[in-house]
Amino acid sequence: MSEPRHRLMDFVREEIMPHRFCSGCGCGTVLNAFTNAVEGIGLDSAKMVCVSGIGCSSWIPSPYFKSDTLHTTHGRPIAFATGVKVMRPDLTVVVIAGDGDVAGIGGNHLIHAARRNIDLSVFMVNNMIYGMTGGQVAPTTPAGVKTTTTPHRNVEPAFKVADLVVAAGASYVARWTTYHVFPLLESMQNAMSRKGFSFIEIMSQCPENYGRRIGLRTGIDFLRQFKEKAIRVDKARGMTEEELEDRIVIGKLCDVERPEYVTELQKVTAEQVDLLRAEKEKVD
Amino acid sequence: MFRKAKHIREKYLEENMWPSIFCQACGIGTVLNCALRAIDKVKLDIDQTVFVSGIGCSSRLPGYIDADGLHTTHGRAITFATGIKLAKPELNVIVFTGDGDLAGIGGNHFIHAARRNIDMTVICVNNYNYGMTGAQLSPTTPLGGIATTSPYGNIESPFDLSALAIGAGAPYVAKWTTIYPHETMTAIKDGIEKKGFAFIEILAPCPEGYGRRNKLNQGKDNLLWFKKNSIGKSRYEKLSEEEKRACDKIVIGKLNDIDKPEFTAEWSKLVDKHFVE
Amino acid sequence: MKKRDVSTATDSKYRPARPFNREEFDRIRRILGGKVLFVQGDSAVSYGALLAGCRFFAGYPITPATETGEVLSQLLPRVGGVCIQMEDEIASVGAIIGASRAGTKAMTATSGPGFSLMQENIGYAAMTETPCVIVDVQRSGPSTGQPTEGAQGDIMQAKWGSHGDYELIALSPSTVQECLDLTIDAFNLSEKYSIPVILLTDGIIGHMREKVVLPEFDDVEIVWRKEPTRPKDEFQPFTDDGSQIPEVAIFGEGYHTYITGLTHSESGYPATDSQPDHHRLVKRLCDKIRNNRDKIIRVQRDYSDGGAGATGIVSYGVTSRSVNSAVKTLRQEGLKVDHLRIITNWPFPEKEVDELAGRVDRIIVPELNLGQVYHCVKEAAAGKAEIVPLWKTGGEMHVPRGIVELVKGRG
Amino acid sequence: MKTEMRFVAFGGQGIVLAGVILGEAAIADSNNAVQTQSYGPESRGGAAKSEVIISNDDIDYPMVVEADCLVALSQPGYDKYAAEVKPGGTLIVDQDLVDAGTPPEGRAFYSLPFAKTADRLGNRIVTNIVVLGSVCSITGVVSENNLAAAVESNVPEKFRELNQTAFSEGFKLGAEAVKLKAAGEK
Amino acid sequence: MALDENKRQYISQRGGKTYFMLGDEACAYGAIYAGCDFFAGYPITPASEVAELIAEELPKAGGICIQMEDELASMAAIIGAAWTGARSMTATSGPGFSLMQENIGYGIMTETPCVIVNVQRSGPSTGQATKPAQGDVLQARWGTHGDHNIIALAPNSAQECFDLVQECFELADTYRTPVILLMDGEVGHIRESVVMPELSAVKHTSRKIAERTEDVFGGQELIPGMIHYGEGMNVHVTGSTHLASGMRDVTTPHVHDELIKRIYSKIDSNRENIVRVETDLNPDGKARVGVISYGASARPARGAVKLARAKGKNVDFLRLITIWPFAKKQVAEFSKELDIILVPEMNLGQMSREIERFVDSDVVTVPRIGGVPHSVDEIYRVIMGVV
Amino acid sequence: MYASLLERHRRGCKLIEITENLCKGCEICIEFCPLKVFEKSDKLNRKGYYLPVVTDEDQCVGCRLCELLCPEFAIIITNE
Amino acid sequence: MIIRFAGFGGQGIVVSSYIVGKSAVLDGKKAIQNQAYGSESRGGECRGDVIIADEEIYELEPTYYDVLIAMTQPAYEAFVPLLKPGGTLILDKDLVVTDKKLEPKRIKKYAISATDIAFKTFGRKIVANMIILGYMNTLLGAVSEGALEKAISESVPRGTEKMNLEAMREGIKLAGEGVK
Repeated sequence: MSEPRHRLMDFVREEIMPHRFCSGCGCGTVLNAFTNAVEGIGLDSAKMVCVSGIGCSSWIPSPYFKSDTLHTTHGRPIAFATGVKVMRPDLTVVVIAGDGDVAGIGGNHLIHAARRNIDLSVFMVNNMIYGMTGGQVAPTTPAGVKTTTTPHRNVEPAFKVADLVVAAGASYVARWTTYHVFPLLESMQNAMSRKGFSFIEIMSQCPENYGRRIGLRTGIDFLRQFKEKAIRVDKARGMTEEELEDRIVIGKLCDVERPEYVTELQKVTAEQVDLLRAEKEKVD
Repeated sequence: MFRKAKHIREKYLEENMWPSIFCQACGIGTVLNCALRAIDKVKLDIDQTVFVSGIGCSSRLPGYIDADGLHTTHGRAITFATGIKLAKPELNVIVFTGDGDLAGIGGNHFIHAARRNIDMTVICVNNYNYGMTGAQLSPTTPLGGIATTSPYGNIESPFDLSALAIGAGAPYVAKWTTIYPHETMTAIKDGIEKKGFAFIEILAPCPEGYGRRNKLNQGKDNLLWFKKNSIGKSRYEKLSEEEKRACDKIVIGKLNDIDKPEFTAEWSKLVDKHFVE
Repeated sequence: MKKRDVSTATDSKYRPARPFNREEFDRIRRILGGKVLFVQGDSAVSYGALLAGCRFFAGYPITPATETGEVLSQLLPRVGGVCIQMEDEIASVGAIIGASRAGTKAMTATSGPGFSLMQENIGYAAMTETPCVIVDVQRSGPSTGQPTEGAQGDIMQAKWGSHGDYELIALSPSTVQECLDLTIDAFNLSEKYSIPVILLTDGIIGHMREKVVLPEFDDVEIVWRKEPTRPKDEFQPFTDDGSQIPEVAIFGEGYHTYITGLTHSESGYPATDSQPDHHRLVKRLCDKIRNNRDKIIRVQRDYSDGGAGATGIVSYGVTSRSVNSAVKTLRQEGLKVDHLRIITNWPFPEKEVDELAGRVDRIIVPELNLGQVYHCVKEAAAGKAEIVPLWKTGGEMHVPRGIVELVKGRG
Repeated sequence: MKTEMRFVAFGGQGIVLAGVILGEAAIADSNNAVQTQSYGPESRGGAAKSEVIISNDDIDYPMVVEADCLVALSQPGYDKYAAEVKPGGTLIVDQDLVDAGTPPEGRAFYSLPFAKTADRLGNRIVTNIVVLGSVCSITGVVSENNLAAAVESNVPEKFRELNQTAFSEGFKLGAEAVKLKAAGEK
Repeated sequence: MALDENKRQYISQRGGKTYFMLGDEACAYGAIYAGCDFFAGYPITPASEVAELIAEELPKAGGICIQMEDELASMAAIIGAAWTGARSMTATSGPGFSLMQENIGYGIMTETPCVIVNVQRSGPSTGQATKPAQGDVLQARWGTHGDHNIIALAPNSAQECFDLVQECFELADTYRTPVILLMDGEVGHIRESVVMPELSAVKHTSRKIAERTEDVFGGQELIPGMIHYGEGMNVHVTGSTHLASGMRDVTTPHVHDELIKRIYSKIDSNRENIVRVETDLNPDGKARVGVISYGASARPARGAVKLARAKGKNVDFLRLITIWPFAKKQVAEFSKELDIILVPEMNLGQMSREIERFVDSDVVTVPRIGGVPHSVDEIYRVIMGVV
Repeated sequence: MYASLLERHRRGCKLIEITENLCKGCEICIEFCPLKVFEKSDKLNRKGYYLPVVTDEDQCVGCRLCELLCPEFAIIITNE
Repeated sequence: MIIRFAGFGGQGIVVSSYIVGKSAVLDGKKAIQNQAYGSESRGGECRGDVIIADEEIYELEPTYYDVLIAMTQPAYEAFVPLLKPGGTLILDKDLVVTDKKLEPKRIKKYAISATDIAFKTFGRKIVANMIILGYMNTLLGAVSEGALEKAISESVPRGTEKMNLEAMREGIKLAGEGVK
């Protein structure tokens, strides 16, 4: 008997499944939600470019998602994606990478892309750790946690990356968890359909290299915690800093319309080409 | 006792280096002036103070001060400063930087140091462009601003550096312009006294670079522009929601001042706990 | 608002700066536990650093160098030092330079991609003559390549990776014991010559576990930088006292030194328009190493009694192990083989290679790359012997049999 | 006298630690030892290999050329390396995780329930210690005492007892298999 | 790659005239002539003028110029753009070049055609920002980690900045690799006359396109064709070790071995097609002394050779236009009859080391650092000292 | 959206299939199925993971939460 | 012919040398123009060199000059010793005090009040360089007048062509008077 075929296998490089994520890892769920989102809004994956950096979640598009893929150096996917988007504005360019990649080594590209409002969708899988290299402290690791490079305890506070991106000037920012898959999926669809820089921070689990250090040994433990700790952004607005400590604020954090970078860039070019043509006609 | 009687210039400046390379009416000198007076006011031990900078006009400042100075690579001043502070926590570390150095090439170090909350004072002279290399577009150039690499007007939204610092977690953030030197000085003083990462953004004129290309030719035009286009935080907060939305002025003042655990202090605790005799 | 109170830090046991003595050394040995250990190369590097007096580490995770940072993050707080994970490798080198200038022996560890990122600030360390140690645990490149596989592909980069003319020192260990010993050497050389020193290990040694014997205090030399001898107001940070190596003043001790990566005069202040100042500075940066090459360079000679028909082999790092094994086999079969093992990769032991070239007909240079040291051997041998490269990439070591076959002319 | 040991498994099965413990025991036996490993980028489920060379002489080349003993806890690992075992050498596999087909001739072959034994003891994580116990009793490459001591010093305090049990269970498992084999050969 | 309508319009309006311009500017115009669609850069002396002129002119030719947040990002962006089919370029100087090293390695590993202009200045570190040097010659070859090969050209006049940048684009597309234009602050910052030809004189070759995604990174070809993004071919590009299909395989030794050796040899085995030198041999062939130089140093060197010949001395002269791959055959040939080779260069003897490997003659560096190029007289005196 | 999906699937009939060689035994489906349709089996797959098994398919309303939560694409829900 | 313009940033030094170079190219000659300035944008030391020749130019940064135009005291002091014997020195006499000891032998010296005239006649100090250009070219005939006019009108900011050309002609006039 041949094995049943998943309807979304059309969107993944089926020949290399099963994927190599650890058991219970959130990256698989994100890949699942992402393919659902692409299918849901009827995006042609032939007109997509997925860009990623180095790290476990960078494997979601590279190699698993089946589209043109650019698997880049550590921390630089947004910079590479900028080159792609600027030259091919007709393609949907999606960056999927981890917290260490996007907000650690690549933090500068993140805030600058947000400021420019370039039409990229950045989905940051935040598992609060450097998973691929074996569990080092990440800029998103909460204070007090023991990791391989903070064996005694982490003395640095964690980045609230989505909030930082709001401060940097992004036009669409949301935060979800791998438990909230339906709204996550919807949010991804929004992000990919709109113009401008959109950023979704996806709180995700790494049972292997993070969970076992904080007593959450399985994916299930994490999902339970996400369910408990999550609080909708509208509710959170009325709460104090202390009350929000240790909670995960989920939902859409910002959604504003601003001129999009590539569109503006092309306007400049079109104007200058026309001016030059006019100059020639004048001479003629 | 004798030193006290001296003019601020004789007291702190490296006499062989002054006068500076700064152009006429450049705001960087004013910032240095304010900073030195703030240092004098808090009676900072200059022997126990290191000035760190990156590359750019404002990064030349440590060279003019008669104290330990580290003039580093472009955008990386904060990382060198981090090393100094952690290796010798009793030192006062003051970073002079510009908008391009701090938030352009060095943006990542900036947000991470703010997050980490390492005890240092970062004084950023924001002059809206890369002055030293010849007035290129910077991440703070206003929309429509002309720079040599945006000859047709800037189309990128600029950073609000102070907002970014707050967003990244900096406990002390203030923004002023050189037209308000007393407030600038006070802000720097507060920043030095703050235990933690203190960020002071100072909008300053660059008449030769940005000014010349944007009809703010003279330093004073630039200063007046800052005066006209800024609004104090307390006044801003009194505006109604609607007025706030309509207000396109730059909000200046002390923008953030909270207390949170500081890195070297936390590390000190950690060492005390795990130290092996 | 909470005001600053620096006393908390000074009251603490958190005190990363110098000095260093027998008690401190013995305390480290005690913390490391036991005299004979079975550890990875990466760990041995960390142990060596602690014994050498390193009290500051800044790094960023990267396979296969991560373990060094992990081990030091465990141990540094126990000895009152600091370990910080920075936001990237550029920041890591920045931080260790800052720490070194503040009077602490400092180190970072990385692998190829991170090493590429560090190049700008390595140039800064060379230009400002700041002592520091950079460990490059080489892996297969270019680019991300094979993260978990060892290689020797960054040898030339170690010397030529940053722009402009400069010299630095690079050492290649070939056993886990040497990872420890050469790390101590690296710190010593770095302090002695005020220069960044690169320890070029690789993914194979870095991840390999072997027996390590911790040295006694009397067995090792621990060097500290040359401190100012002149009064504070006369002190200039880049004065050449004839040794070409400047005295290093530490921040916060009242010397008011100004350090810049721009071309500077002896006072440390920029002299970017002066051709003579630039020439004098850069020439001295290079000469302080070139003129001391005999004190810096270390090789290991395993020579036959010479004569016609001998084959020479030049090797370094992990590859030397394959060669050692092959040499034993070849000698058992009655062949004459001279093995020169390079420990100091930079400055390159040209004289020693030249001497070998005079003894043999041809020199085989096995490396885990596409012929990098081969170039240097060829240059140094100046046509005296035929130079045969033996390439290998892909993450596996040279198999001794391959070398044996090549020497016997069947490879 | 030089013995080359190779362990193959999926990442997460603890064979790297097994190699380390074996090497430490060898050092305690006053031999030299080198341990190396290779694994893919994933933390779990990728191919993993751990090699130990034990010798009373200097060890120059640190890689296994021809294994004296292969321990396989995964099918791909077994398929790849089974043929590379020296004639007269030993193959040890997990009976649930590896389908050995026809094992190569001229080598001693053992198929034992390591994972199931660990599950029975209450934690899959001790599979590697069960394996070590069996390896010790089957090959005798290191002394039982030193190996047991090395196990003890490499596991967390609170799991010490569990690991000791796992080691002795493994040792027994191996010893019985050797006895059985000897009986069968007779 | 055929020029698009906008660029044709631009060239037809600007071409066919002689201009007086900076080497940096000539380089920027040359890029437009080469059909550069995309430029990403970051301000740095003495390369800023390239970016500034491109920002001004490239939009008029329908191209796009952006200033990124740093040099790492600039290098990344041009690689991204190249995979959409664009001809792309960045320009920098020493410190920025050091920062780009990691992503240059990425460009080599992924075989991405693009052009990097390095207007060399006095280093190491920040050094003398406004002063010229040739100190990055070996860095260009060895700056990124791992085994690789590189193509680099060195112009010696503003005109050559214009010409060679076009050649760089051609080489990049032909060999599918990043190509470096190693200018120096001297040629970058001198103004000279530059002839910009008519549109009809501009020739471009097209980038090779593969038929199957499986062959984009190898297959049977030494230099495989590309497939651009947006064609529905699901191209997978990674800097990790990969199969011909682009799929990552980071553990199989022979996969890495074959990939790296192919990438290495596509330049190595085409050395003779790539390398260009210019020789000026002593008219009666009696020279025992030769001078080898490149870039700005080659100008005073050539002047000195002429001066020496005018005094009746026999001297041969060779100028390296291609710096990497090294012109080993040409240099070996050139050196045959020579006892001594002088190498004037604006560093402490980087190219001399390379030359030494391939010749039996004595190689003597004539170094010059500190931001002022050799004078004709200085080299002339060295020549007279050895003839 | 969540509600509409639920509604849409509630109407059709469904079939739950588990792809054995993809499953890594994380048990998320077992834990988070609102109607507890799955249970852990004692069957090891070749990678050594215990597979989930459907105990009561009639309970399933086809909300597809398990399908979406599954990190492995190992669960397929068919609606006809 | 090797000409050095030297002064402070903001005096139009670099653009003057550019214009001379460009004129030479318009005349069909070979020309190289080169500049050096400090880190500051305005007020720092600054110089612009032009080499004009009929043949290929090998010397990129010559040590000695045929002509020096000195617009400030430091520029005069630094560069006048580098004039070739018999060379030409042109200076702004209100800004430079000469010192015989520094000067090489047999040089031809010309001093005019370019900045002063520029301000008084045109209301803009900045056109002093154009006066100097006209003056210098009349003395030396370095480039053709037509080429110089063309180069000036193509090199100055739009809308200021007329004023700059007039200033240049003022320089020619001055030279005419001086030579007479």
